[in-house]
Amino acid sequence: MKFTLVIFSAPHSAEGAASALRFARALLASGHNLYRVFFYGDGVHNASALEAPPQDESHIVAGWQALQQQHQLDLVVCIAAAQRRGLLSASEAERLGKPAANLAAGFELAGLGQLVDAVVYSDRLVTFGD
Amino acid sequence: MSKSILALCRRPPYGDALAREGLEAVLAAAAMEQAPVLLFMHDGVFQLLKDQNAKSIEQKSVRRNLEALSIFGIDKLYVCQHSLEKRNLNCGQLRLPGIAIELIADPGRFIAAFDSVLSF
Amino acid sequence: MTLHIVSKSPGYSNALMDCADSFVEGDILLLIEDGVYALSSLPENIPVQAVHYLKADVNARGIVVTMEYQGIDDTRWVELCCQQNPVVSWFK
Amino acid sequence: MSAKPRGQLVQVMQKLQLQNRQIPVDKEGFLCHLDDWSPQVAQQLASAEGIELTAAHWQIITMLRDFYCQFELSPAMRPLVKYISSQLGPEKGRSIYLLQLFPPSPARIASKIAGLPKPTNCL
Repeated sequence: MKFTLVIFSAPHSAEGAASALRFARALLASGHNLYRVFFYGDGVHNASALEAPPQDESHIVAGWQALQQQHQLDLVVCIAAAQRRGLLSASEAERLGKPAANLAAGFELAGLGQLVDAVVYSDRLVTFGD
Repeated sequence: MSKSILALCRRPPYGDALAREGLEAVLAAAAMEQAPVLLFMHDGVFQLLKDQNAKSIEQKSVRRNLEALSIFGIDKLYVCQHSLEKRNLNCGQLRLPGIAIELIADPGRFIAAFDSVLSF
Repeated sequence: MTLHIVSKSPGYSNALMDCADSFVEGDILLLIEDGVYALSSLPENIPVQAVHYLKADVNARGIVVTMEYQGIDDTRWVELCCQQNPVVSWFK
Repeated sequence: MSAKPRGQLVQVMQKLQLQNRQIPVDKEGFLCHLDDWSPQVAQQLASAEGIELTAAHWQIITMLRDFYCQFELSPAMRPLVKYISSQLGPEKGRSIYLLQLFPPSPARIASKIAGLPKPTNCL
């Protein structure tokens, strides 16, 4: 089956981001298709290249990146939610005249149309709240 | 491909950013001709209250955005009757121009009829 | 029928009660994260056999489950999502 | 990562030159402060887009400002067309009509000239 996950929770703030990552691993291991992961609201912080947790804590951003590499996942961060919260790609930082960019590799910024498309083209939609 | 999509709106309008961001997702979907059905439940019913003056807390009005729904092709909203009664509210306090409000007494059966549910 | 996923404890939020108001026969309830704290006090209209919980979240918290609820792993969680539709998350 | 020099914390701006004052706009030419808008400012914003404002343009600009005042939203193309159609009739409520007035992206260009916030590149 084709799944889309929508993630509202920031890593290290609530358990939702960690649950979503585990769920994503489990569904891929079961042979299902992960059509898209859409990060919205505070969930955009899952894509921060600047998160630096201590070595003995979970590294959620790295977890998504590893999964993305392994399965060529479509990890999409809502551009409007990201701009509000200071999560920018190099080109967005340039466009908006901001001093730095911090979008982690493996993620891309896109509009809410990508959420709508994912809802329409997936068999299952699972939301992870904060 | 056409899918029935429900947006379940449970957040109060200003204390929680997901109320506004949920609404933005609804408007984006509607602009792409994939308008979801909206069900307001729990504190989400407060989004609909008339006479919101969000300027007093330096925010934009959620109610004003909701008033645009009919221009985005959404001319009907659903509100959980129980949630409304529990908050001592009535439909008259929520009425939006050009938009019908239908009360839902059995949200379980209502929700189960959709292909996808977005929780906001 | 619907799969309801509740991720907050009843002491923190109304998520479980809202879910219970929207629960119909044939639906399944899955408690995850802090939702597992509800295992000791579930609403009466949710039948025992409909209640599932993530074993990982229960074990992490040192909770002892006394009723005949179904403890599941992530793989079974995925299966439940395939078996039921829609999947509705109740958080906050 | 593309870190720019530290200390460059002020948003990069350009200025719109009016007779007696300068109006800051962002890199894409949107007003930095919505309160700066005036019909004279609109003229300047339009000429930066290579558009000479006629009565037909002003009719749409007024509609957009009404829309924003009423709904606190910068409309996307489809709702804009529907709104114009409901207010000015189906002849003007067509994307081709708006495209002729505000090329190449009517919702965006007209919002800019009308002094609305930059649409949040939704789609």
